[in-house]
Amino acid sequence: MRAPAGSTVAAGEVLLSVENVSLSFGGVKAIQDVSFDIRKSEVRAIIGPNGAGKTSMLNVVNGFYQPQHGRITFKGTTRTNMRPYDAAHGGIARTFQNVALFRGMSALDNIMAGRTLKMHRNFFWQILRIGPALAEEDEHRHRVEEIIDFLEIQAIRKVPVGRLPYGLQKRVELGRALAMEPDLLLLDEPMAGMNLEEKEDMSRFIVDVNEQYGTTIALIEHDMGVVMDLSDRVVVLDHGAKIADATPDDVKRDQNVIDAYLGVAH
Amino acid sequence: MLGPILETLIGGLLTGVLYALVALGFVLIFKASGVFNFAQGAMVLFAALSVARLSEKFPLPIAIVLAIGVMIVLAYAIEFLVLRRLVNQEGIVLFMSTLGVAYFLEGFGQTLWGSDIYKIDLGISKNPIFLFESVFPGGILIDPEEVAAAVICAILVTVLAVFFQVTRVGRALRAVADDHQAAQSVGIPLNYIWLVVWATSGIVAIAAGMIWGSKLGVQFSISLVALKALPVLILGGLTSIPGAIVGGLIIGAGEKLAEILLGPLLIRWFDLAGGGIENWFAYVLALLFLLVRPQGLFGERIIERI
Amino acid sequence: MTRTNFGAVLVALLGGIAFAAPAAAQNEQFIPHLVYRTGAYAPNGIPFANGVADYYRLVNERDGGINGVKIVYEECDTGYATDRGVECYERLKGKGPTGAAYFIPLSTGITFALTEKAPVDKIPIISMGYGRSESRDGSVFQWNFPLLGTYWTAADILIQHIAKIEGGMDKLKGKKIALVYHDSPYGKEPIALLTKRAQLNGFETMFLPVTHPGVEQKATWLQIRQNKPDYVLLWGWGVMNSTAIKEAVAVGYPREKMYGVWWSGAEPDVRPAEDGAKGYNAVMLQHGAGQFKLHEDLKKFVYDKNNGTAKWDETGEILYVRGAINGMLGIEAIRTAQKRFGNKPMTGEQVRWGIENLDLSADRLKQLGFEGVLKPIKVSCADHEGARTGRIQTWDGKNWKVSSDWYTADEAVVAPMVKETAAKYAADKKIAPGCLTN
Amino acid sequence: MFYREAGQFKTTYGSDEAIFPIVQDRWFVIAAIAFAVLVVPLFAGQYLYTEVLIPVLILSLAAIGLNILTGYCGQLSLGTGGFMAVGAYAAYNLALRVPEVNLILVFLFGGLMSMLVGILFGVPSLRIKGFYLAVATLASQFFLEWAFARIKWFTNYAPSGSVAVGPIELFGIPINSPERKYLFVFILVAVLALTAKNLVRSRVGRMWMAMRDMDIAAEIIGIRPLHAKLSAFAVSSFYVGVAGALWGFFRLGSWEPLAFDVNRSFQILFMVIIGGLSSILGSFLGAAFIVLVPIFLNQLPGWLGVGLSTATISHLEFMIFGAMIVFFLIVEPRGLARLWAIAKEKLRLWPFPY
Amino acid sequence: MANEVTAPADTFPRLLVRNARQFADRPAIRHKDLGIWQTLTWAQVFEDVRAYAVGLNRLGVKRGDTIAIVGANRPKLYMSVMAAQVLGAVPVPVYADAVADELAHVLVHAEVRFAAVEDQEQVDKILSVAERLPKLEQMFYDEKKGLRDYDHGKLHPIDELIAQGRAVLAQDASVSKWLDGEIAAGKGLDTSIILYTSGTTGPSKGVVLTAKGCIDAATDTVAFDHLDSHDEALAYLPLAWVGDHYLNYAQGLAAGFCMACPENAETAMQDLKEIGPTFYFAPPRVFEQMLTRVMIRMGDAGFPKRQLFHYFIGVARRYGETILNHQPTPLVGRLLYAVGKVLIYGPLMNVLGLSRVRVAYTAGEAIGPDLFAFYRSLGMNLKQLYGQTEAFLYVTAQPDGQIYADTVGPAAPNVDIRIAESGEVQFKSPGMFVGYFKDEAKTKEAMTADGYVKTGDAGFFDDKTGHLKIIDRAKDVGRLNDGTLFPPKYIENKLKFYPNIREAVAYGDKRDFVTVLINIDLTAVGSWAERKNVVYGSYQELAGHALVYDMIARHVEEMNRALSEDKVTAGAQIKRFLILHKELDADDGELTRTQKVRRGFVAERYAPLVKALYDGSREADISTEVTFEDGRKGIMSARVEIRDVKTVPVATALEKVA
Repeated sequence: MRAPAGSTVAAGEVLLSVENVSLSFGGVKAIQDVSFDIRKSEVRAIIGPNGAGKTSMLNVVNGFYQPQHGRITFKGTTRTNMRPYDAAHGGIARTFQNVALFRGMSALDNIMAGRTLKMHRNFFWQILRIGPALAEEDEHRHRVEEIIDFLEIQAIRKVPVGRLPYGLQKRVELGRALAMEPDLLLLDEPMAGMNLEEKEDMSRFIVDVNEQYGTTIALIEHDMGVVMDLSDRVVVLDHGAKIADATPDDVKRDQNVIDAYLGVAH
Repeated sequence: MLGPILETLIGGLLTGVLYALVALGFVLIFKASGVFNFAQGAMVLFAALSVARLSEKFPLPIAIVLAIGVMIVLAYAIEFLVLRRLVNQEGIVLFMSTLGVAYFLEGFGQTLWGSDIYKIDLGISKNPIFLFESVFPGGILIDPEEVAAAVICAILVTVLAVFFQVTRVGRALRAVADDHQAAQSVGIPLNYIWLVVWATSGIVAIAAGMIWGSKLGVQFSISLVALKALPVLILGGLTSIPGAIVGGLIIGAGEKLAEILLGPLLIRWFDLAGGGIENWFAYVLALLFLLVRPQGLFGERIIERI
Repeated sequence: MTRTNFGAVLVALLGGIAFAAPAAAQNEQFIPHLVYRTGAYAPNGIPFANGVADYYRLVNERDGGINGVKIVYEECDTGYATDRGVECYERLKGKGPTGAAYFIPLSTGITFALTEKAPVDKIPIISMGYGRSESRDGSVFQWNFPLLGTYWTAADILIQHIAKIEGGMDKLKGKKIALVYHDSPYGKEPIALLTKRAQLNGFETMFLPVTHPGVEQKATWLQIRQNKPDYVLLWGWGVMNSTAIKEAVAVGYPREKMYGVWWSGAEPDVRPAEDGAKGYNAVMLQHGAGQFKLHEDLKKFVYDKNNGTAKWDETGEILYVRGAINGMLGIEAIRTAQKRFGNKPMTGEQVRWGIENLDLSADRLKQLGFEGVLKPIKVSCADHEGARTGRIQTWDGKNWKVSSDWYTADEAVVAPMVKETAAKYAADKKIAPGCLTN
Repeated sequence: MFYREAGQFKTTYGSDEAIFPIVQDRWFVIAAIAFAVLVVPLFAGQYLYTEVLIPVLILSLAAIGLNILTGYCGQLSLGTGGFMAVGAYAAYNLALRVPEVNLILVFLFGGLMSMLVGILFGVPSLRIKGFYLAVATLASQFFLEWAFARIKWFTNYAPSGSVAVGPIELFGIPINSPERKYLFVFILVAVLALTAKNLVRSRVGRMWMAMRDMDIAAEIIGIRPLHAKLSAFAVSSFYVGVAGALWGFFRLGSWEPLAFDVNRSFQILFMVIIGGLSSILGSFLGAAFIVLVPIFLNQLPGWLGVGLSTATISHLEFMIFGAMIVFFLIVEPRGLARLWAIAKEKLRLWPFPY
Repeated sequence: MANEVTAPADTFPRLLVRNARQFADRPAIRHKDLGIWQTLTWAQVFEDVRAYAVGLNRLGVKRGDTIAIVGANRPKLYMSVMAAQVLGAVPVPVYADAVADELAHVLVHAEVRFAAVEDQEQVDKILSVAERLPKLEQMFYDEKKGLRDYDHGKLHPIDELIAQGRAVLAQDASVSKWLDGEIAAGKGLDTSIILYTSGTTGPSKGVVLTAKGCIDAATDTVAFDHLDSHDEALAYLPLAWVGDHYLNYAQGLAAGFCMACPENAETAMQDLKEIGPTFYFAPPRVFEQMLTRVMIRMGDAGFPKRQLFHYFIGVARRYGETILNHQPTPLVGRLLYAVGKVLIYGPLMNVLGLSRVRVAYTAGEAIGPDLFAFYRSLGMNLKQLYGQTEAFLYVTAQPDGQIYADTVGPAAPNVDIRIAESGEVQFKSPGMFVGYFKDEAKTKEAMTADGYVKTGDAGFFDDKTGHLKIIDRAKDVGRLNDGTLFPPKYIENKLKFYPNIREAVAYGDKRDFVTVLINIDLTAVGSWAERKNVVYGSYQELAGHALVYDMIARHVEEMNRALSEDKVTAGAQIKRFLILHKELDADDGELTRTQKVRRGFVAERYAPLVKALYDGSREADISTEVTFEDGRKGIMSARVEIRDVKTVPVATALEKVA
């Protein structure tokens, strides 16, 4: 696995900026006028009580939802109407709150699928499966094996993911996202439903990804301990609106945040 | 030209009611058990054969009652032998199993009841009625048989609607349709509900079978009318009873009008060997419609969540 | 990727079993019997199949076979589907000591398919009253025998009859004749002749296909109602026929103006429509309905011994009789062949010679019990049809009644068409036309 | 039981991802091919060729085609018969109008035409899903059936609407005997099956399966639904088209649109499901099953010496066939290929049960 | 094995030189990595080792330095050993699962200046005791993950060292020459390696071995078992154990065969199946677990298959060994055996990954005769050896054709054995150690004046076969108060032959009668419980279950009958036993790292229980401190039942025998 190439943004500069984004479904306002940015190589957490619009925010960032208002600029390009695969092409990968793996495929194939965008041999080479197509397949298998090694899932590489326990499924999903060599990795509650040990493992992987490959990470997580440990900066959403944006320590002391978590009426 | 068009429209709408009747059986089962029941056509054949052969021995009303009994036994057999053993399988597997059931029923029905042509006599005049002869030359033709079918269909739909809305079983049924697991967790016996819908759908099949049987004679080809109900289904939405009715009307009218109006044009333009476009036209109509509304006319909106 | 071949191995094993059928006794004539007792066309297929089978049984019971050669027949259900028909053909063609004597497909589709295979396997195809119309040219279609009439013959007779009603061929000018046909090679056969006739006689045609199986004809008949053709010809089969008559009733088209081909003129076609069918006509393949001389023997040797395949009451039905005629023609062909090749089981090739030299005089027909049912037939290489005459019958609500004199197809119209089409076929298939001598 | 896998370790990715990574399997396959090519011709009779082997092989190819679409890409289709018809008529017309074209090109042309039509009819899959799509694909089935019955050019203005192919030859060798037809079909099907296997285990295959398993997640890793679904429709239709052309040329000889009616579509679908979704092997097993069972059932009473009437046999055949389908679905909804895999797994683990 | 003409291959570097030349393209080391078996040939290994040695040298490694090797079986760690030996430095392998404290002890004692370690985990462990290791200068690691942000002043990736070395070698021809000189400079009598014993008694000692000794011993056994460069072994034993160093490393270099390193501990079983080694070593415990699993899995098989299995296992028991030993066998037996081989034995061995095994050894403790016979009867050439770290493993080994379950074979080639007055086995062997590192006193203690090594085991030569029989640790063999001989290990081992019994600790020395603490085998008993519908929530609950007690009691009674049949042991029948509420665990110090019971420690730790065994109580309370997997400690309390068992009166028993 290599550090993502082709990115023109230097570490510490703004990689993605969200400006005045609003999103509503029918009459329900999921996100109201939220702005924040994500800097290159940081771990950015998005937190908030249930229904705060965190997942919607990720969905907007990777093109699953189209915001009614606002601008999103990624790697210096402001995009208008975008589909998830455009986001993927741009270098955004993500994982889901409820594991969204390809259940009919093995862990290995799932992660290989993550490399779809990096593979370029055309149809006919693949039909013949000789020469360049084979070389390409080998090359990417090698990359994928490095990820498997990294995530310590060697023992399950050929197991259909449907049969894996939840914690391992989450790991495979992370592997699939890593296989894309993204500039920005969106993690939607990567530790939901895990036990302590699994959480520790996952935290370690997240830190390692960030440190080893310099991947920028945006993270939604409920476990405050994890958030405070991992993240460089935290955005706090409540009822679709941003109520704080600061370092973990500052956020912890922010009265608005405390109120939101304690459920003080608005 | 208006006269013929109007006449075609009316004829089409009335035929559409018949399609709707078959589609209704599909919808009932799909709604309650998620099974795309391809055996509906075979059930119609089986029902029609039962009524026809029983009516040779008994008066028609008794034959119908007996046939209802037969269909309930059949529903029980299907539920017990097939569906119960395929719980929690994917939709496509259930769909295939109903294809198997269809094969079985076609063979079984003909073994049990014979494979000749049999009659069902509903005592409705077959001679056409001509309306508005003064307005349009030749009048507007109405087939009394089809009118009768429409009436029966209307009654059946009303009864079903009442059944669904008012009775306890109906409510349970709707609950199951909404969410299997939830319904089960509040103690609704799933197997029983399935039995009820399959039996209901069997009774609908009797109605459809009798009307088609009286029109065509009861024989094997009746099972093929199921194919005519498919575009109706997707047009109306797989889960919607009103959808089946409205879809049936649209398809019935649409295909007949297309055959009469578009057919000759196509023949002229492309030098075709005859028209006969109504077979695919219904599907293409449904397809075009789906492109606009992928879940059908009254189908539940598919909301993608992640 | 040929793990696949496990499949092939399995197949081979099963195939091996299939061939392990016990060897037949030597002095038996094997006749395959393609039937359809199931499916959409079963109501029409059953009486025909019964007629053929009963005739074979009769010959075995009454005469002890054909000159001492016992008939062994085996049914194979095609369901009127071409591929299953071909499967039956392949399965049965090699059975018996001399192989299959001939095939009676009772399906134009199957006949088309077998036409390609018969010359290779050297087995004649008897398609009495169906099949390719041009196949009466025995120099090209050496193995096809559309005995007693092709669809062109039928169509020509119908046009002649209509002309007669109208008062002469010249009266056809400006008339509109619609053809409601089964959308298959069968239904399409008469189109060529009608088109030619329309040119010659100046009438208008209207072709209305009905998709298999023909339960959906509402739009077709609404079109007829709106276009008001003077006559409607019906080229249907199975449920399509009765549906057509019912729809005609429903749109109020006069049944008297409807003429069916001989496959649209049997009891199962009109009975479901009940009174509605009254006045409906159909061309006869010579014979009509009702029991006749043959039935005495049938009763004595077959039905009284409880050996009949049908119910006795049904043996007078048109399709049953047609089946019996088919059986008789086949047996007589074998008998003819035996005259030349000796009284033993005949090979397909020998039977072919027998059919091509079949000559049933009025006396012979009387002997066989078919007096008044059939007219004399003489087949030759040039003419595999053997006879092309027919009458019209009309349904009176209870029975079919003959309602016209004999007509004969106009060779001036039909013969050139046969010649041209057969020549084209020969060219396509790279066949050198010519008569076989043995 | 026959496996001795210890020591069969993989030192390259190529060998790790081989179609048959186990030595014993490779030998088995080689033996099977040798048997099919060398031994079968020694004993097979015409019936075995024309009614069993050739149909099974050709329909396997069609089943592979449908399996690519339904099994691998998750798009249920009932239009297979129609696409087969496109292949058959396209091949017929090319052979008719440009007689000098090589036979293989004729079949490829049939496949390509079918592919184009398939892409066209695949477009709705971008909007429509599941059973809605399945029924929508019937539109293509009925439309195509109709088009070939009506548009006279396709049938070369044959008055009967039935077309017949002339003598067939490849590189000057006439393919006239059942044996030659079988070998030709066998080789063509084997090659195409291999390419299909290659496709489904490569990027394209993973793309399809991703789309099948979870389309949202597939999009998020950069797969375009348009690309994935239409390519599946294209490849699938290509295979189906070639199968259709083979069916017309080698099985039927002369045909009418009815040969490719909706029952054909269902038949192929049966093969795919009974054989096993997303399995190339399953396509073969399914085809063999669906072709052989009726033949077997039909002849069974004869072998057993039970005197049943033809009608009863036919009805029983329907009933048993239907019951077998239900039975198989209950026993193993993932098809014969799954049973095969289980059996193989059992053999690999023998004598252990798991 | 022809020696090099120029220089005798009496050091491992020179053996490597020889192999790189002789077996250049044959595989030397495989490693399942990144999904496939990455294979290095002897030439490649040599090339890498040279480069590595140069890299090490640049960091200051020089002749005589000690280098700790910490980690699992990985090619880079084996190469570290080689590279160190090339430079004349002394590798000191340490158990990878040693806790930081144990690790520190060895590193301090061996005065290591360098450490080649596997990964972040080991680095962290060493860093956690860094203040106790002032002499440690540099660490080299194999697995980069997680180490990116560590201070790299004292930390180097092995890959980098190799790359540097390679670059230097490429640039500077003199370095290459110097390196050849270093290899040539090594002497056979130089210290080749220091292996620390696992320390059954007291802290571990460093056993110093010479290159020549190692190689001579290895060469002898390679010839003894006809191993050559086409053989393949799975390197899965702990790197620091003499077994791994001898069987894989020394024999591998001597024979030129290939050793395969598993991907990781989780996949070891799978990797074994894939590689299918031809030479295999496992302690009896592993064979026993394997057999238990076989029986449990077969227990779940369908009835016909189970019958088939048992029938053919019966056939194998009757004829298998005679066929393996090339003894006359009835034709019908041969035929049945051939069928069984196709149906059962072949597939079974295949599934276990053992179908290619030509030679297999077991050692470390006594192996049950049934167990031993089982594998042999299936056609696996399983043999026993008796050895010690001090001997560089082999003291005795069973030659092909002379295999007896209850002996450990005659002296290995060139080994001289004698039985001391006290019954202790003493030997002299080519590979024997030169002494304990920095421990003259202990060395003296271990050797006799005439240069024989004291094994500490009691044994005798069997009259019939002339093979050595080991009874027990010499110091452990005790006497009951009535003077009857009490061999605890013998009793324990016999008990452990029951699949349901995982561990047994016998007491009786200087007591009135024999008692045992028993550990049930969770897998076997758990499976039994499932079949019997015995419900349990934990190991403790299962262990205390009355039905389980009944079952174990039956085993013990049976065992008593067996003991009663032998004059020597008839008096040592078991009177009382209990089932321990927890599994004995190395983390709690109850077992050694090689999974041997530390009987004395157990007696102390469970003193209340032992007391209760002799005071006639029906039950006893116990609470012990336990270490959980994550290293936390806790207290575990339980009330343990004690059972009496029937014994066979000695007189009757002997009558019966007579």
